[in-house]
Amino acid sequence: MKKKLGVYICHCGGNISDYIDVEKVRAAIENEEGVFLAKTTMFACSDATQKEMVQDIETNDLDGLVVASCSPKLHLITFRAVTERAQLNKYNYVHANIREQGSWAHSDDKEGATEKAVQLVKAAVAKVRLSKSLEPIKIPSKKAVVIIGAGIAGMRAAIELAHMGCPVTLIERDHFTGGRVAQWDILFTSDQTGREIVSRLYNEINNSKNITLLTGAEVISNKGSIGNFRLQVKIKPRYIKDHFDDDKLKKVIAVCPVEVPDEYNFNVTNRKAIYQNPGQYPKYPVIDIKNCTRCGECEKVCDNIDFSLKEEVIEVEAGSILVATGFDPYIPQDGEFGYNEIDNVITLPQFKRLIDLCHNDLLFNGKAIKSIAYIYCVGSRQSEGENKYCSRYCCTSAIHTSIQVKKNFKNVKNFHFTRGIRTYGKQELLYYESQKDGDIYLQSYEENPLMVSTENGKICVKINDILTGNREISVEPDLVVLVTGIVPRSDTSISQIFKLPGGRDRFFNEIHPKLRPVETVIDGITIAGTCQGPKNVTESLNSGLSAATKSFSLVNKGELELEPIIAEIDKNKCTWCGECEKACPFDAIRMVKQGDKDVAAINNSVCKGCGMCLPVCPVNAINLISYSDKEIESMIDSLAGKG
Amino acid sequence: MNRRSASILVFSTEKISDPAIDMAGLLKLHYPPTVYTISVPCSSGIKPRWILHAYNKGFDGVFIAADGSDCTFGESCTEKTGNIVSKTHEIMKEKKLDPARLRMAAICSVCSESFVKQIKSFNEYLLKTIKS
Amino acid sequence: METEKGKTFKYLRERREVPEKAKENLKKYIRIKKMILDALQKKEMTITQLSQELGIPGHEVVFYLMTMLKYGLVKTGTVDDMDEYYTYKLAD
Amino acid sequence: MTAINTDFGKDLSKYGAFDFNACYNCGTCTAVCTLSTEEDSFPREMQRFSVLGLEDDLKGSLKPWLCYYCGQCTTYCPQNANPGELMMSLRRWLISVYDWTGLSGLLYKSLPATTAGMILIAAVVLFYSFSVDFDLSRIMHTGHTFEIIAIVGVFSIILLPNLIRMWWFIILKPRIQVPVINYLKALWDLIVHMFTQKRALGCDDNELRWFEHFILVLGYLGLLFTTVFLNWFSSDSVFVIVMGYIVSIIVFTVTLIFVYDRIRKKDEISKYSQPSDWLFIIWLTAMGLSAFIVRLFIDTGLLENNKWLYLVHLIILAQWALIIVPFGKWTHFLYRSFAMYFHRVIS
Amino acid sequence: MAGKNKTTSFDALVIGGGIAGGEAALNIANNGYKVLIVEKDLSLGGKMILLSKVFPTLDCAACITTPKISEISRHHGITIFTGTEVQNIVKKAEKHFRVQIKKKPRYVIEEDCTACQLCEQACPVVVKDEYQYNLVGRKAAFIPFTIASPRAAAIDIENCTLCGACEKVCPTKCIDFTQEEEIINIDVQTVIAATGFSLFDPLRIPRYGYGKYRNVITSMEMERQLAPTRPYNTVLRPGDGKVPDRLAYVLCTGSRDFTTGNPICSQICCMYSIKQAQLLMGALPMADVTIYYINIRSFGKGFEEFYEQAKGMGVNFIKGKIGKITEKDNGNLFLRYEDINENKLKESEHDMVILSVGVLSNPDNALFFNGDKLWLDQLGYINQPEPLSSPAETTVKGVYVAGSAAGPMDIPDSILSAGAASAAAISYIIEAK
Repeated sequence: MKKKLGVYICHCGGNISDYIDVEKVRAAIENEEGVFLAKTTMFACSDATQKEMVQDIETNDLDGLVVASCSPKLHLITFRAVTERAQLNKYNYVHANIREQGSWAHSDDKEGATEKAVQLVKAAVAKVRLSKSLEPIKIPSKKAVVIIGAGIAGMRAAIELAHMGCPVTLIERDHFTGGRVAQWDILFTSDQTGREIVSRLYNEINNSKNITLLTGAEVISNKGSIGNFRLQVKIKPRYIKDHFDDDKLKKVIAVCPVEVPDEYNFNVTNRKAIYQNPGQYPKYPVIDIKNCTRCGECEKVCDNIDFSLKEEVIEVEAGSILVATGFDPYIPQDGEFGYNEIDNVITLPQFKRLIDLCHNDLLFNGKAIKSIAYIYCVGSRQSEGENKYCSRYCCTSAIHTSIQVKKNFKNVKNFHFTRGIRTYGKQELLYYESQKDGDIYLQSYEENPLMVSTENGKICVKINDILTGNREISVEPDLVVLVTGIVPRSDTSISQIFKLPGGRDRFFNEIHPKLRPVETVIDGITIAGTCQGPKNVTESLNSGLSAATKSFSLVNKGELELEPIIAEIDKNKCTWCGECEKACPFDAIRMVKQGDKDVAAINNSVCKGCGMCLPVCPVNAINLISYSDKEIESMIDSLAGKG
Repeated sequence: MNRRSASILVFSTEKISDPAIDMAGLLKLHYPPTVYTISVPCSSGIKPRWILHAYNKGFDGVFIAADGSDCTFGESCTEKTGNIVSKTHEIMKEKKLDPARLRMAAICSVCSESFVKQIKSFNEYLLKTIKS
Repeated sequence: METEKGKTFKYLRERREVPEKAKENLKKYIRIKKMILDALQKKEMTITQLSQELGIPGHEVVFYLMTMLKYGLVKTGTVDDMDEYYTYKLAD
Repeated sequence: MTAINTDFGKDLSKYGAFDFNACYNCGTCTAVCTLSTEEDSFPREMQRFSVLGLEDDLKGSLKPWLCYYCGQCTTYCPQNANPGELMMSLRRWLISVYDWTGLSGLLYKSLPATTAGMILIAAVVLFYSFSVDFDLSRIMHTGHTFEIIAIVGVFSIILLPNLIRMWWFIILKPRIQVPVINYLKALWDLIVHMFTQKRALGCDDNELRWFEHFILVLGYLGLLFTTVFLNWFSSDSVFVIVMGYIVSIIVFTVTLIFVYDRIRKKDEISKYSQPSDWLFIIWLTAMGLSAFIVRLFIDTGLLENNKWLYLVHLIILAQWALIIVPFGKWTHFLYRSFAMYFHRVIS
Repeated sequence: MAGKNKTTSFDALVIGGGIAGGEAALNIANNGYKVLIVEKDLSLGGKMILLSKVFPTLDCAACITTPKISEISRHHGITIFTGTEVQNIVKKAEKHFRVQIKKKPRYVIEEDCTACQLCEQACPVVVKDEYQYNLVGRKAAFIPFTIASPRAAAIDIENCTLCGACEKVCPTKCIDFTQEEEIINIDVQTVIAATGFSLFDPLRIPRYGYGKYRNVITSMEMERQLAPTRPYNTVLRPGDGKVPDRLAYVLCTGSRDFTTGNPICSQICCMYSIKQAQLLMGALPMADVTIYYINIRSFGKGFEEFYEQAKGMGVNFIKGKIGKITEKDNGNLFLRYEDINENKLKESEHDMVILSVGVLSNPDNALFFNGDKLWLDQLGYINQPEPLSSPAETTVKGVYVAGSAAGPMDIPDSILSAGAASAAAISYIIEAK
């Protein structure tokens, strides 16, 4: 039992003290058992107050610290660090949340809030009285990072990690690298093409000793955790033995009788069952075994084909995992602005592929396209649907594309049906260029959506244009381009394997958008690129590189410190029934011999401290460190006002 | 006894439901100030004896803000938390305690509104039973 | 040569002219501070009332009064019925 | 339902408008315009109609005439979309719309056509003079008769029908119901605006411009009156002679100031000049100046030996009367006054 | 600190101690390198530390910034010079930059100061407090602001009358007028430019009346009025101390505007204005808040939802840019604009107007490399030659850009950009030649 406790109650510059009478709280707890000093402070987190705490602990030889302030999610680590600087073990610190669960939640009831704060602080004091000094569990961390997804963010992160001297395994589910960027032609802002960038990155990856690239590879399960992830990776064969040259490839493609929609071109063209697009890397064709009819024609003209190749599963180890799984383009529902119902209604990704494939004339279904209507915010900012968010990149992308169209093809007219253009930052200059060049912009609100219909065989787009006094304006374009947004990957296998939580928008959630934007609640896993939320290329790169730095610092030292909050077996009480072993999701409990008796034992580096084994023990022989019966029950006593 | 609100002990979880309760505060979604939270790593690690201890010490109700399917420790969490609740309900029946004084709901990390709704209805129920 | 601690301002005063601007600034503050304190001695007043009584533009009253509030010379009184203007009074 | 016509913008740019497509519809132009009101908000609406090519709406609109080109909109336009110049171009375009002959449009858009017309008129004058053996008194007599015929002819054949067309576009076609009495009530406004361009006073910092215009109109009408009705060149009345001198001096001095401004390009109004603008002010200057010198030569007895001087004057006069007055910038003066009149009639 | 000063070589130099510079420094130092942060101002934290709350989470900015700042200032691998400017950088060779910095005298011995504020109380001088954006006064002996780091006093020598009052009361005798400017030469392997941005000065748009009409303020001034350490303890009109009840936001003040020389969008104004509107609705429950906009740019994660939330709370959004502002006798303001939805010129009356001023590049960017190879773009931001593959790279190998020194950016983007810069810097140090 501790006797010299320090308690600090924070005003939070009014955030707390406007609703909670912090002086009253202080007065109420200063005579609690063990409380040596109790103070209020304007900002507990400020440097000066932290210094003061260190001094107080050192001069008074305090053995426990309580800070009542905001949520522990913000400052638990801050104040633990304070105790450490004062040579006090950090587990002798207990945090009381009197802002998020105090002043703010009860700003309608100042007295009640103050009363609650008193109880919360008393409970914290009760807990710290019983707290024990703990030392972190040190585990080795394998100096290797697995990156899932070889899109632009993943590839760039891999290269940076390799530069830092860290071995990387880059796992790509597709047979080719580059993700979405490999599909784009000229990009904003440097006017490089997506393929140029991807080929450059690919060559760097190929030449790097530190990077192992696995394509056609899928993570199917994970057996480890931070410092020592062990991933099972299934690698699908390409059914090709060796690389072969372009001439041979042409021949093989020519003889293949199968034609299926080409997803690289978002299905605006077809491809054969053996395929490799010019901009795709590795330059190594693949046989689409699902659609292959095994007719054997290809084998006749080429001896590099080998249908006997088998799927294999390998294990990859790493200290940290960087998830960069990218996005799916939104696919409009049938009939959404005429999609799939009216001819010549396509999505922006399809259109971008189309203009890349057209050379002298802009043709779609054999007809020349002279006027184009772009419909914005398709699948984003939905008032009815579930995608409430803005997809961020589409305004700029559509405008940039429309400028390219005008540059590449003569006499094309662009009509933009928008919900307010969002070319933020320097991208505004593109919007200016496009307008000055004569593109027409119209705008409507979500309450009054525009209509796409056909009249006498022509497409007609009607809008109540708020820029023209809400007048109904119509255009008869040759082609309608739906500017579709970004949606999270429909394949959720990665989030299931790693238990990565998503946000309201269903993208992966970071811990904190400002403090820790690439880290997740799962220790050791960072996220980068569009799997975290819509981003353009530069932004994806920034987040990929940020995630690379964070993952690097997790594995760089070869050792990690883990929280010592794990389960503890009272071996005297334990009678080994095996219930706890069954309950543990991490395989952390084994039976061991204790003298002549079988008892349970905890594997410290595997135990995550979830506590699932606690309630199943029939003899109550398990306690979670820091959440022992004594601690919890004394907190309940204090909260009930009967402490 | 004429009380404005019942005393409720909430078991929240550090990574999932506690952030939601924090966010309820952030959004100034009010609920009775006699609702106290103890946060634990995972809702499937709550011992029935803690719950019973709370009734002994005078709490009107206990609310488990469970991880639900979002649990970072595995899918079995929902089921295991459910088991704890049913086990406790049985003990409560034996001890002649109204089982409805223990409630559980899955509270996701952004389910602030649902948390407040749950708590308010629980509070109303408890007030009614206290008075009667 | 070591200058005596606690008197180093003299060292700099020998080397550096005090800018006229700084001197005038000080005088103005002292003058307005006195005016405001004298006025508030009589009764609690709003900024508009102070401005009218002292003939100082409203924004200057705001500036100096709020500075005095910051340094604890005055404190906020009550707000009027329309919730528009606070009165200010001398600190105890 | 309205269809977009993107070709309209290209056509309009031939009347001088440029970069108006850059507009992102923030409304700054309307908000800084001192003449814009809740009932008549411009220039953004005009800008928008022009971008979309809503010709019918533009044809029936008086808003281009409500603008006096102070240039604030252009100065403050965040996109450099030049609303002031667009309004000016719309006025030129509207003149071509009102003009049943179609010549206005041709002359505005094509400098070669204008030059050809000018040369043709000069040639006719010279040919006629040649045919009468350069007999000065006969030429002067014909010149005077021509003036009278030109005024009556241009007005009745071209300007009056055009005004009727303007009325049709603005009141009849959109089926605006107007009590007849309004036409009478508004007549005073017509006269006031014709002489004073009173509304320009609403433009910021523009009192001098209003005064210049007022003096110029007085001078111009005075010159017309003196030469045509008082037959200045043949008059012996000292009063008439002196008055002629005064009015012609007014005309060429004020217009010289205009020329100077256009060369200097300091104010928004004089920054961008179309050929039609140059023609108007140069010919007006030349007219005042040549009339002045002709009379001076008459009074000093030099004209007999300098017949070419009168020929130059006559050529300028004929070009003025047959091209600039019916089809050129002169008509702004007329249509603007009538625009104010119709505006009053409607409201 | 005195001990640290002797070190003349570091692995990395970070110019600018704002949130981006701080994040970059931490990332680098956490991997075992020695980092020097040079900050021009008297405190770390840049613009962020002065904000009220941050969008879209409404966390209080101080609560996010201060822990990060204390982590930085306590880090063993990080040395901090505040009140210091970089004067010149010369690249001698790969991984060798010679940097000349100028340390201005604080006239206070930083490590002896306990921030007791006795000197501040004793000082007779009152001048405008730049950290409160001139809304209130401060002394000539002052602590920059409550949560400043380092939390130590400084003497504003330009306004000091050298009366000596501060020295007399200082309990630790840490005031020292004999301090002089120091020029220090430092060798580093790599440089990160995190010089941040500057704010548009609305005096450049006279028709908005800023400076003339006292109740027209900038968004940063409102930010201070809403911050926990706010100068008035509530929101007041600076003209006459009235509690405002009809407030207007003028978006795109100095952004998307060729006439002010800044044609680009500042990226943050829409969101900070919406945030302030939400905070104002909380602080002044009876107040009407209207936001006049051209386009609302709520493009980031959670932004659109935040915008919808503001609409739900009753914030008025009117599409139309303010053309001009005129003042009534009672200090109220008339705003003239075209309501685009109704296609009509309108005038509205408000009792306080907040100009949502845009972001400009930091004019200091041009200075460091004295005509050397560090290119700036046309708007004065640090040029990124490889935005599509290595966004942190600049035209000088070994020099990386972090945060809004490269262009307008919100806080999350700045932090990500700082992450990218630190990654590039670390691999530059590690990589063999």
